[in-house]
Amino acid sequence: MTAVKFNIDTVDHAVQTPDVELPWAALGLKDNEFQRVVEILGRRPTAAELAMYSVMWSEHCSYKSSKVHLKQFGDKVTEGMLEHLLVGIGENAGVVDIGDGWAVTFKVESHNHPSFVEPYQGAATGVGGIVRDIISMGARPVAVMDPLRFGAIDHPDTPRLVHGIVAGIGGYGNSLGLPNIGGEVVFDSVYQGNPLVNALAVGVLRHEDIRLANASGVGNKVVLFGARTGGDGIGGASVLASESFDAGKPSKRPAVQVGDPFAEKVLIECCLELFKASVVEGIQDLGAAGISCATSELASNGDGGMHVELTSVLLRDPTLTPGQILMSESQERMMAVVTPSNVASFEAIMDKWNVEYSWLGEVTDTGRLIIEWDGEKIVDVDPRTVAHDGPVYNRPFHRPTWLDAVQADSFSADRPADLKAAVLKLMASPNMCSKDWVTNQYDRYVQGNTALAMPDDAGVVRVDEETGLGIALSTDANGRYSYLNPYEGARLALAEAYRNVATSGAKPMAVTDCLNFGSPEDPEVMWQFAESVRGLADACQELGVPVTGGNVSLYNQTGGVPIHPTPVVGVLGVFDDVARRTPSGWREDGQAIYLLGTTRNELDGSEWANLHGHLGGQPPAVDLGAEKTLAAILVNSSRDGMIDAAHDLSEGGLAAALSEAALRFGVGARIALDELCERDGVDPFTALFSESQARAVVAVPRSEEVRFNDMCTARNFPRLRIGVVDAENGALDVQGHFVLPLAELKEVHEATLPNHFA
Amino acid sequence: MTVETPLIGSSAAPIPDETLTGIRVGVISFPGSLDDRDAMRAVRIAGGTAVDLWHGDHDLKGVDAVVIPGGFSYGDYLRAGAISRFAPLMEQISAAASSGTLPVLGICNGFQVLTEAHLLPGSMIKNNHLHFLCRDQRLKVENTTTAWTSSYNAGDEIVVPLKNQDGQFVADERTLDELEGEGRVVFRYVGGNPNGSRRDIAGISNAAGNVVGLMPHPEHAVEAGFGPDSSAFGDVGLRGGVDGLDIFTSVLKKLVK
Amino acid sequence: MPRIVVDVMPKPEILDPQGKAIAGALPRLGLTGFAEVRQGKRFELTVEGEVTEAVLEQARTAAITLLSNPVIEDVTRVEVIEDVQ
Amino acid sequence: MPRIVVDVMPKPEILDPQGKAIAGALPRLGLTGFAEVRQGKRFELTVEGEVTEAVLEQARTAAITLLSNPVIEDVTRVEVIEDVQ
Ligand SMILES: Nc1ncnc2c1ncn2[C@@H]1O[C@H](COP(=O)(O)OP(=O)(O)O)[C@@H](O)[C@H]1O
Ligand SMILES: [Mg+2]
Repeated sequence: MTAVKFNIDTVDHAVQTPDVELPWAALGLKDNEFQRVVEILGRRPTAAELAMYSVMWSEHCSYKSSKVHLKQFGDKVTEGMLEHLLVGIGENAGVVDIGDGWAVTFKVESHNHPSFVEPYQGAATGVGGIVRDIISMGARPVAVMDPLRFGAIDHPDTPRLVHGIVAGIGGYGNSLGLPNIGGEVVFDSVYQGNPLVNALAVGVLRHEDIRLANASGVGNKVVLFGARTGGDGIGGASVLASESFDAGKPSKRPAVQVGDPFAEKVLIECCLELFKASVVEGIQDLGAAGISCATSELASNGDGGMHVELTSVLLRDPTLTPGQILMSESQERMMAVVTPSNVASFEAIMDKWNVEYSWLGEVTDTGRLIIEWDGEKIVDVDPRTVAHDGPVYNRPFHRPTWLDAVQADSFSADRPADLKAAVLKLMASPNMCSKDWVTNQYDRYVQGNTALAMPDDAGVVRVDEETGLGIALSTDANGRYSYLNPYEGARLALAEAYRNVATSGAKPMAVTDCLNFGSPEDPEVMWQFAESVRGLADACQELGVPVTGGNVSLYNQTGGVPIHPTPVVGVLGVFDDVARRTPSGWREDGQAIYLLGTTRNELDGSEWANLHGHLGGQPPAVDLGAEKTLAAILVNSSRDGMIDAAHDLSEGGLAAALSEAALRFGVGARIALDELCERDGVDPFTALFSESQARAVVAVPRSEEVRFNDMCTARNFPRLRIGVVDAENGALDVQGHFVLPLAELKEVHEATLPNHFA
Repeated sequence: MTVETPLIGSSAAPIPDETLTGIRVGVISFPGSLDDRDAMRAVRIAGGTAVDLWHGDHDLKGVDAVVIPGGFSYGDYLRAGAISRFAPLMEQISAAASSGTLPVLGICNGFQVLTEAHLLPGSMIKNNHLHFLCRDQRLKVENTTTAWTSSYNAGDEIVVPLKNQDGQFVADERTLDELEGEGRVVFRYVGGNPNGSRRDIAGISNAAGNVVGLMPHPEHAVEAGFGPDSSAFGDVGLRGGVDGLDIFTSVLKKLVK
Repeated sequence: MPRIVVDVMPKPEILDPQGKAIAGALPRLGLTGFAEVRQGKRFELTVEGEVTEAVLEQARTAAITLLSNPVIEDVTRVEVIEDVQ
Repeated sequence: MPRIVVDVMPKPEILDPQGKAIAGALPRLGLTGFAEVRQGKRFELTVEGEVTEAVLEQARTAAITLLSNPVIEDVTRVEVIEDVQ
């Protein structure tokens, strides 16, 4: 193919024309940042170089505001935490050793803004992007999760977002054959103009299959494969329509990317075949910043140099300029490094899967990333300066002035007399209602390894069919807790995800996080961010679970009002045998129901307070020591067959936990609160609605009660027999207070989402 | 009644049967097939030998039966199954299937491929509620003379997962009457029609009974611990439903004879 | 480059769930002038070079073999269109 | 009854996975005359009574608000068609 002839801004041309006005500001670079580029290069950048630096030095790609804080995830790890870590932060996704030669890679990422603009495609391509991260580690993706946040349920714009985003997550994930095993759906008006669409993917691989994003081996070939490159995702960069900056003709570039899940499914299978045949040395997915990112990262992580002919890129739109090709975020593309001797095998696999590819160039040891356009040099940079030496900001931050007043405003509304009505109201509320309307649009069966999924506490997937070795995953965040106290809020998010995983019976092992915040240029938001990272890093250290990777999403605000700080935390746990996983509902008549943990008067930030429009005070106290013991009890009793059901207490407290455990299999229970109220010094309402942490309810077979009690005693952990499973009465009978027929509870619980969206 | 903590795989552990192992069931993969490995697992759990077939090949590898699995072949972009129908291997399958000799089961997308290939009448359109729907679905087995249902008793009900977006079975009234009259409605939805399918039809067969298409997924109800939470044959453990397994044992047993 | 357009509509006797959903939504937007809505597909096939009778014939074949399913759909048009929008 | 037809096509610069899949399948059927395929939608709105300018205006409104997604699609036609097939 002959290249379209542009008035190309070559390196030579840049040297000769130092004074050309460059649109760096329109591309998002700050004055000082542009000056640095000039300093690094010793001349003005070419148009193509400017394109690369501007996208790679953006907040999204360079983490320039968050880097100084994120360092803590590395600084605060102990030897012990690294024990199972095969690949840590910095690669496309972290890799965790789960034993028997198996490893797991997982990561959560945001696609918030695109999903507001075009909900279906935004959410769909969010799934697509995170799945490619997982493939590029050498893994087969095995499941996805989708923590979501929307504005108020009754806002006129909410149905557009809910319908589009849920259909987009499902449309892409279902088409890839990835079971969706969990997530979150939260409604809060702070997310009105900024819905949060976070997507998590997890993959499985053998230790020897780990692939890294580096270009090593001088003379090895660089290949781009998958979808063709179009003008996707470079709408903001239309100033690059003319590479010589003299013609101001408007360019029509799509602001949104359209996903092609079929192409990605084929890409998955084709990559797995490449890995199996050992024909790729290094591999990188193309996400944000497209070829700019892939070439500069591959080169700087490897032998340091790369030589690329850009006209070799297969295009969907032949009018794209070199800068646009470098910036394009077209989906479903991958870049790989292949030794010359493997070229033929590589091509055979591409042909089998009918995947297009083009050889772009080769690895060098010059320390330079050279990109040519039809033989003319348009980029000549040290790839490190593009990929790793971006600006780093120590942005000013300070504690919000309003926080004292908010924290002083504790929830004090009257305790309702009618507890039955209160439970019904809670369980019908937008955040506590059944999420079936959403999750029934997701395939949870495909691949045949799902051992637990919605609505249980964690998603559980078998990894090894022979041994039953498997993993559990949960994602959590509570924006209200984080608003009240970002340090504790982040710790609470980790505590809940950790607890959910342990409740399912898995041993928590590692963490991924997606930090969703407002503008870092607002010192109060920056403080929330700094506190959250500090809290999460501290809590990870205390619980002994390392952060293996994640994502930062800033500027989530509309009209100067930021979202609640929302650090979404995903925890990965491991099972020796998923046969031992614990469901969240009870089924066997006569089994004893125990409450583990202590209940305090902690209603600030709770769902109950939220239902009354109140947000003030301090979130529930965090006791990570207690969380650790609770987790150990849950994991051991699952392994030793001491419990048949377990459900953690989180939003909505005991009332929600009992309701959900009963609704899970439609089996009721008789519950007595007296002893609990007496022991913990709380009234029945508080017993039911407080959101004290480190608690769970479990169902213990009669034959196991002694053993179970002994174990709790040995660990000195508070537990109380609060009731018994009653398979006959079809009700949640809280003795002395109310009898709530499950049919009635189920009806209101399940009606909320269909009423708004069906 | 006391039930132990359910152990995955306990009730589905195949009893090795040498005669069944000799039966080779091919599972065809198209680009975009998703439940192909699951269908192969189901064949193995039922005791047979699963053989993977590639859509682009021209060789049926001497298989005794074929499963066309679920998924979104070619993205289902044009119409579900429309492009796959023209795959090279489909020619062999069509020929053998229409001669009445080769047992062929199309599950979900596979069913759609069979209708597009005119091996089965009718077609599938978008669900009446327009959403993808994943749920555990109760079905009635109405014809137990087909190659794929002989291990059931007429009138048996089963619970298997359903998951699709274009699952609404449609055909003109004459065709529907014909299907009913000839007993070719093999599976019918009970306990609620999930997608608007005419006459609650979930699965049908050709006149010879060797070709069966079914929208829900029996291959996801074959292994205790990974199936639906319920069964029509009584209480089961957590995700213990294996009601779909007999679809696969039916064909193996039939072929042994 | 010249294009051939192929229109495919659901057969009148086949229920069209998408058309029905649209018909239900229109009045909620205050658009009450319509009795029924049907949603079909429109394909544009770009022809490399001239549109000969042979190419048109190919388009007709594509229309009835691949682009439509005769059980549920009718091909309502196969036609060359001008290259203007 | 008279009908108004609304054609909606994916914007030219937007990826059309459906068209791409069809374009890939045509040559396998021996139909090699086409360089590109785009798949769009065709809506037929049946009008109760006469097609007045007001009704046409309603159709235009429907086309840009409900029937198309302006971020990724263009309305390429809103027109009355004869009631013949
Ligand atoms: N968007 C979603 N996608 C998938 N699963 C979801 C989604 N939202 C909620 N769920 C699932 O519904 C169940 C209940 O959610 P939630 O009450 O938030 O769980 P928990 O409080 O245990 O974290 C969980 O199994 C959760 O994974
Ligand atoms: Mg939970």
